[in-house]
Amino acid sequence: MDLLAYALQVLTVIVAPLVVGLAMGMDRKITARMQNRRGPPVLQPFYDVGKLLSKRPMLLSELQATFAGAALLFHAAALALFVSGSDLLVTFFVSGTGSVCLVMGAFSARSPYSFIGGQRELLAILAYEPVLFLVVLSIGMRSSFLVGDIQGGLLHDLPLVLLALVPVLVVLLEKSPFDVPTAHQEIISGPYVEYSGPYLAILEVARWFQLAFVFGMVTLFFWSGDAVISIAGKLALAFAALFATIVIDNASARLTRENMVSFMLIAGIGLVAINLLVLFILKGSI
Amino acid sequence: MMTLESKMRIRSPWIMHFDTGSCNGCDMEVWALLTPRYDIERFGAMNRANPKQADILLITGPVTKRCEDRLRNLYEQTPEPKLVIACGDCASTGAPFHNCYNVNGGVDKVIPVDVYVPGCACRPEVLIDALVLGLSKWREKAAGADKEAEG
Amino acid sequence: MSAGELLAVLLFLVPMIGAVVVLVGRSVPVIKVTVAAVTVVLALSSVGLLLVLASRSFAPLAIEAQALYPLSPVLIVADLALTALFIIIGWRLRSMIIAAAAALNLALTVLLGAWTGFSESDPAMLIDNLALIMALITSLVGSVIAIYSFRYMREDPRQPRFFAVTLLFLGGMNAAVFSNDLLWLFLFWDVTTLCSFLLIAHDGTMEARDAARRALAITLGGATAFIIGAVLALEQYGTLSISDFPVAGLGGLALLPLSLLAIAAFTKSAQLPFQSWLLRAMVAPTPVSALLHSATMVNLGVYLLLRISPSIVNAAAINWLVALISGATFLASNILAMTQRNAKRVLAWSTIGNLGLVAMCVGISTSLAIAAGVILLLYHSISKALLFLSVGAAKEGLGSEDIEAMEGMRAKMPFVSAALFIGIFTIVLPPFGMFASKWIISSAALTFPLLIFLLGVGFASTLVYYFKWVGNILSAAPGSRRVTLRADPLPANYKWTLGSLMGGAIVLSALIGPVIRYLVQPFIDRHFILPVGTNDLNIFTSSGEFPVLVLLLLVGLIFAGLAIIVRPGEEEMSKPYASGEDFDFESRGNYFASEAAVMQGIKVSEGAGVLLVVLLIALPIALEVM
Amino acid sequence: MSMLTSSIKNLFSRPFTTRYPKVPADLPPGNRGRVLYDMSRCIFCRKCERSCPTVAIITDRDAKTQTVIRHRCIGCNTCVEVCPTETITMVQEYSRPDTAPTVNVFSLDLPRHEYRIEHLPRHDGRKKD
Amino acid sequence: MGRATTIPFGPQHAAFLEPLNVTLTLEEEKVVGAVLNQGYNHRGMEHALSLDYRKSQYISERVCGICSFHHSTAYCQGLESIYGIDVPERGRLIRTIMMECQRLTSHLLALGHIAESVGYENLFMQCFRERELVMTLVNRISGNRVHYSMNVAGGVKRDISPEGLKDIQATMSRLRPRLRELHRVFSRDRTLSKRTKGIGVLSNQAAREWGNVGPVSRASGIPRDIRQDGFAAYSMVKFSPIVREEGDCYARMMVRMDECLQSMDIIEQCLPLIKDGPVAIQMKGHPKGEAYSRVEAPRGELVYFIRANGKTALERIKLRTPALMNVASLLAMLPGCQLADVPTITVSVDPCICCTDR
Ligand code: SF4
Ligand code: SF4
Ligand code: SF4
Ligand code: SF4
Ligand code: SF4
Ligand code: SF4
Ligand code: SF4
Repeated sequence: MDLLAYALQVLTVIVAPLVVGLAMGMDRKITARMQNRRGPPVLQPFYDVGKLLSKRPMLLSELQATFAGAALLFHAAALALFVSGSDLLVTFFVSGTGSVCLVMGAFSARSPYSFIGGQRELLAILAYEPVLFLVVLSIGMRSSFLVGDIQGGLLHDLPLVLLALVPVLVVLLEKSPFDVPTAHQEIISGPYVEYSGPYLAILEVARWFQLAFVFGMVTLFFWSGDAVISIAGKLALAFAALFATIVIDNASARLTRENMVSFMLIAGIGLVAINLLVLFILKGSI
Repeated sequence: MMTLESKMRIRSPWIMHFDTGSCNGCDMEVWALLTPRYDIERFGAMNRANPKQADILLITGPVTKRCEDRLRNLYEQTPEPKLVIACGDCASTGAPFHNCYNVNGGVDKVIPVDVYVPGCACRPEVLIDALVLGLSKWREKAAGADKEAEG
Repeated sequence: MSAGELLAVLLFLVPMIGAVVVLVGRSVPVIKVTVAAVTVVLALSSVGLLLVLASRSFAPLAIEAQALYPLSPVLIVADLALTALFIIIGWRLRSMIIAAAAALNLALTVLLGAWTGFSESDPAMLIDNLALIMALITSLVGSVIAIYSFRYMREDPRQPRFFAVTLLFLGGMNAAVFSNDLLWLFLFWDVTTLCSFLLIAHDGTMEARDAARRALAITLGGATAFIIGAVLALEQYGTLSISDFPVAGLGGLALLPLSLLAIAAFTKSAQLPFQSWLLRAMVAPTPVSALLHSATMVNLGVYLLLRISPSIVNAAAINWLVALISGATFLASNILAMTQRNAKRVLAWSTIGNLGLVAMCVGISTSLAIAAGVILLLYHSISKALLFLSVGAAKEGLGSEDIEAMEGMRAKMPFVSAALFIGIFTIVLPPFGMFASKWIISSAALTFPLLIFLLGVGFASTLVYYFKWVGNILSAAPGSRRVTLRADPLPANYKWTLGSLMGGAIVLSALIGPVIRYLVQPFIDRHFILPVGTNDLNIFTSSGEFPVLVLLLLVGLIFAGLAIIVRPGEEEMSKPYASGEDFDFESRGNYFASEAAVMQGIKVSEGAGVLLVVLLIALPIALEVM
Repeated sequence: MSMLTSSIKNLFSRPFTTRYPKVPADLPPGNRGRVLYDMSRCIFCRKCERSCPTVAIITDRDAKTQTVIRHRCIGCNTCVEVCPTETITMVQEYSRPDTAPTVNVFSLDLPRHEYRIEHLPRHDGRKKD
Repeated sequence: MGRATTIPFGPQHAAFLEPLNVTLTLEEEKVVGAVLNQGYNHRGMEHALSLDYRKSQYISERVCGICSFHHSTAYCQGLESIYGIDVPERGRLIRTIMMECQRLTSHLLALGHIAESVGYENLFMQCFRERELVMTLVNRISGNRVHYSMNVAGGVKRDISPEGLKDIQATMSRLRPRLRELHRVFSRDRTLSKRTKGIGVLSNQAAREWGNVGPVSRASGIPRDIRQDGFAAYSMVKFSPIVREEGDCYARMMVRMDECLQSMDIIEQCLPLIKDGPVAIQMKGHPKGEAYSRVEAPRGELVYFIRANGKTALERIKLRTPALMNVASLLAMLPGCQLADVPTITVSVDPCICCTDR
């Protein structure tokens, strides 16, 4: 492989989660401003992670730590696969494995809120994985599963599919109305309850990797021959998606787990189905 | 020169609030801290409501006999390094409830306290002062540790 | 007789002979020796067969009826005798349906015999790669289950009966997959039906007998569809030899034999609306469940579908119905599996779902899909056997098969827990074999967009029901440290059987490249062009690529590495957070639906199944009429 | 939906948040912050000590000091009201947090309105009168 | 092996401001049983209150910081009726204004808390932003944000200056459009309605049986508001109790929201009525006799019973606080709901543990 391209890929895998961390900081800042407060510095997520890393570890069970690490590594592997242009479907499944590791970590600590959080996280997976799966398959259908081969036309052909990603992002970003698994006022922070210090930091970074992958999927929808336009467009698209979730977060209460699953499945599947149907009618083939 | 670690720590104090039998006055002021007017998220603070993820315990109330064990539990579940801030007169000395038979009279009767906040109720501004004081205590500690490490 | 032919005959004859020996010998040592000997023969012969086929670069091995001379005259007699036996059983069970179906079968068999002049079509047996894969599954997985049963059934007073039937089952299964002639196939099809009936009824309780009766009624009904299909096939295609079925230009009534054979397959594989027997069969001892779900019985149904897939694939009028029935089965069973609290029932629904996936592959009708189906079938058998046997071992330790009873099992029975983990991991998570086939199916389903919606929800539900189970196992008391596998007081028998299946599942996953290239590809290539490529490291399709080994290494490294690195000190352990209280929490599963809602769900999906099955029969007739 | 518009409106308007501690707290006149003694006026009649509902005042006639335990004073203003010589005033500025409970010791030796801050022994024994 | 599992909810919990423990028995996430554990906040206030009647108005405020003024009013009214005197009109009007201000802060807190309990962070923030306006107002008037220390037996000890009255008027005018906006959100927001409508229904019958008081009872269709009895200056203003029939969380929320607007009305009615004059009269001698005093605190009827025997120490003082009545009725509302609704339902009765446990 071209050494430069390789180096670039490695760099992307390292930088992408950092960008997501920054986006999380912006998210908190924008959220605060929408609530008419000042909000934290934009670099806050990094301070948080740094702080957590410096705390004394505390655990209920060894497996918690193992699964936290596994979640991080799987999400990182997913991102690496994504960046290296390999199969999107495989990437998606690897990333899903990372999510499952979080669930197992939550279960391996026998503690009431952690356990309920694990159950709810599973339901969240039930809610968003099918939608993500459909998005991936739609992309594969229109273009290719190989990330490296995906080119333009997606935004034009699959606008509703892109829209279906927004509720998925709402779940992944733990925002209302679908922050059911981590519901602060109900189960404190769900699967994360028993995580503290460095292990929580690991999970947080894992989440950045996961989000980097999902936002990466959002960016796939924009493509242009010109590298500069392409990158600018991709970033704009990702930011637009983030902004949409923030607005939704600030204008809604948390719904229940039943609401979450049914809404996600009906809306997500519906959007993808309508999109494919229209495409089929317009183009005669999918 | 402070280590990066302690810098981060000062910028990200996550709090947990526990009411050990207060009159609610100070609790409301703790909540006021989180809301637009005082917004301690400015300082990177976040209400985690979970001892395992907290750095700073904001304790209100004179610690009733029944809350004693719970307070101790929560304290033990908070990983080091941690700060305990006794919010309000009753958490500091139990004063308003000094005639009550069922109180311990202050958080420091049960767990070590780092910062005592006067006031009944303690105004949000005072709580912010307390936070700053607590963090500077951390900073000093960190600086001391650095010096030791150098020396 | 060539070596290949000999091995093939050994594969089905030796178990049958073993069965007789067991019945005659009756004492436990005799049983053990016999069964052990048979399993050794099975294992050696199946591997031998693999080598023989490999040496002829996987050209199918045809066995003429002549070569089976002493056997073939017995064929019709045995066929008739067996159906007659079913009539008697039906009579004694006071089940008119069974008796009537058996009687119909008898009549039709006689008719068929008369029609062909009691002579078989050639080749009577055809051993291609599909049959080879099935024989490998039956012989190897079946052997492990039989050995496992030594211990599991040790206190059972009816061991001779159990082991005899088990051996007969294995033999019948092997013979069935080798059969090319529909009459041969019908005989062994009925043998498996009989064996499953006997095994399900093994405990002799009312419940067991009810379940056995239900199983018999449904599978015999399926056999009726089978034999009618055979009659029609002879009428339409002029042959009873599956390998001679036309693969193109089918339409109208010519589709009916395929429809009927597909329905027969659905009954065997417990697809909607015929799934009820398999769930009730859970009353049987665990090895029986394992046998039914992984090594024998249900595999036979989808095997038949795969076998006739070259014809179905080109029968555009019905293949989408097959896809829909099995797709609906896949979705419904995975959703229903989420509502189950009994581990075996969860596994049963999961089996139904996975077989649905295999059948769906036939329905999707691309070579890619069919390849995926074969791979799925192979890997599913191993993982499912592992899971069932683990549940059995867990039951011995815990006294219950409920998921809830397994709370915190990782601290009490680490070995079994590990076996369950690996079983579940290999079923749902990348990069194990089942997963690889799911990956191929996802790509394949692109040609049938309706299915991707079913797949998406189905896959996610799979995660939910398996991992909430895993969750219960993991939820061990706070502060519990990692326990070594050796600490498990599990009997050696279980350790070995479970261990070999675990090893098999992982090693075969790593070898998926060669498995596809040498085992699956030759079968597909005979009928289709396979667009799956492998280069040992990766498998790839026209639109994607799956780096198997890289991922496998990754997963291995992640878990092994973390297991070694993560060694938190004693001082890091703390109490669980319970709002400040000291609280002893017991975890309970989530089942999302009340019993009534589950019943409702089953009814609805069965209704849909009936509708689709009726359509499957009606469509060819309608096409003919129009 | 109105939350949506108000969110967007808030996003582009000035935050409501104070700048405290960068800018001083906005304390209204008449805020009951803490008590201050003008010891030149005190006649040590001990009315203040007796009327304090939380026993925050210790009057020492011999040493001619008034000690106010800051972390006990609830700012009820009673002492101000009962003092016959207007020795005590309530100031706007509140007392600050400290790392230990502290007392303000007012004494005749100190200039007007000045006080010493001393640490209260931990676990101050004054639980019941 | 049963299907149900038990989890603790509180005493330290994100949804609760105060230590309350509800031990929930869950079937999956459905609550099938709830046990209330109280007493975390029991300090022994009734004992403390009875030690010196002259100091007790300050202690009574500390029974609770949210409706501190109502507590001291109830206490002072009790003493006043033992002495048999009438508070001057200006004093009564000031008490009324302060009580209504406190009702505003309390209800805005409760509303924000409900919003928070359903994870509607932004709405929570907005409630507290508007609440800060009232908090700073009462700080300007009384000198403290929480404990006003204005009440004494016989009236109030701190007068409101003419500028103060203008300040109140100005704040009310500023607050009114904002609260109308909040009212719109609370009544119309779809996700919020989804989480509150039909949740935690307390029928009229049940509300009577459990003896609910205040907004909780009014949300279940019981038109009872102690303010109509006309203590303080309530006989001088016009208002009628706000009653809803649904009895669910939504109704309880909306009753509070409407009462916020009503409180502003009452305050604005009071302002022009204030005439120059004394704000208190002096009491002579130690109290002797017994009295029963009621006020309508933000959470409902608050009752003080005082028996004095002519000494500094009261013979007996007994509180019957509103939250005590309302918290108990949780036992009627929680079983059958979802775990997700537990915080909402609990918060919707506005549990105040400090006075429940005293
Ligand atoms: S210090 Fe005062 S306001 Fe604060 S909780 Fe104690 S009594 Fe209430
Ligand atoms: S009441 Fe006034 S004069 Fe008397 S002791 Fe106190 S400060 Fe001095
Ligand atoms: S203001 Fe009240 S509490 Fe403070 S010292 Fe004076 S009397 Fe005591
Ligand atoms: S009635 Fe309540 S507050 Fe009074 S003494 Fe008894 S327990 Fe304490
Ligand atoms: S109900 Fe009780 S605790 Fe609640 S605000 Fe009123 S007095 Fe305070
Ligand atoms: S007299 Fe009343 S307050 Fe005292 S102990 Fe008995 S019940 Fe409790
Ligand atoms: S607790 Fe109070 S309100 Fe309830 S019955 Fe007893 S006296 Fe009556």
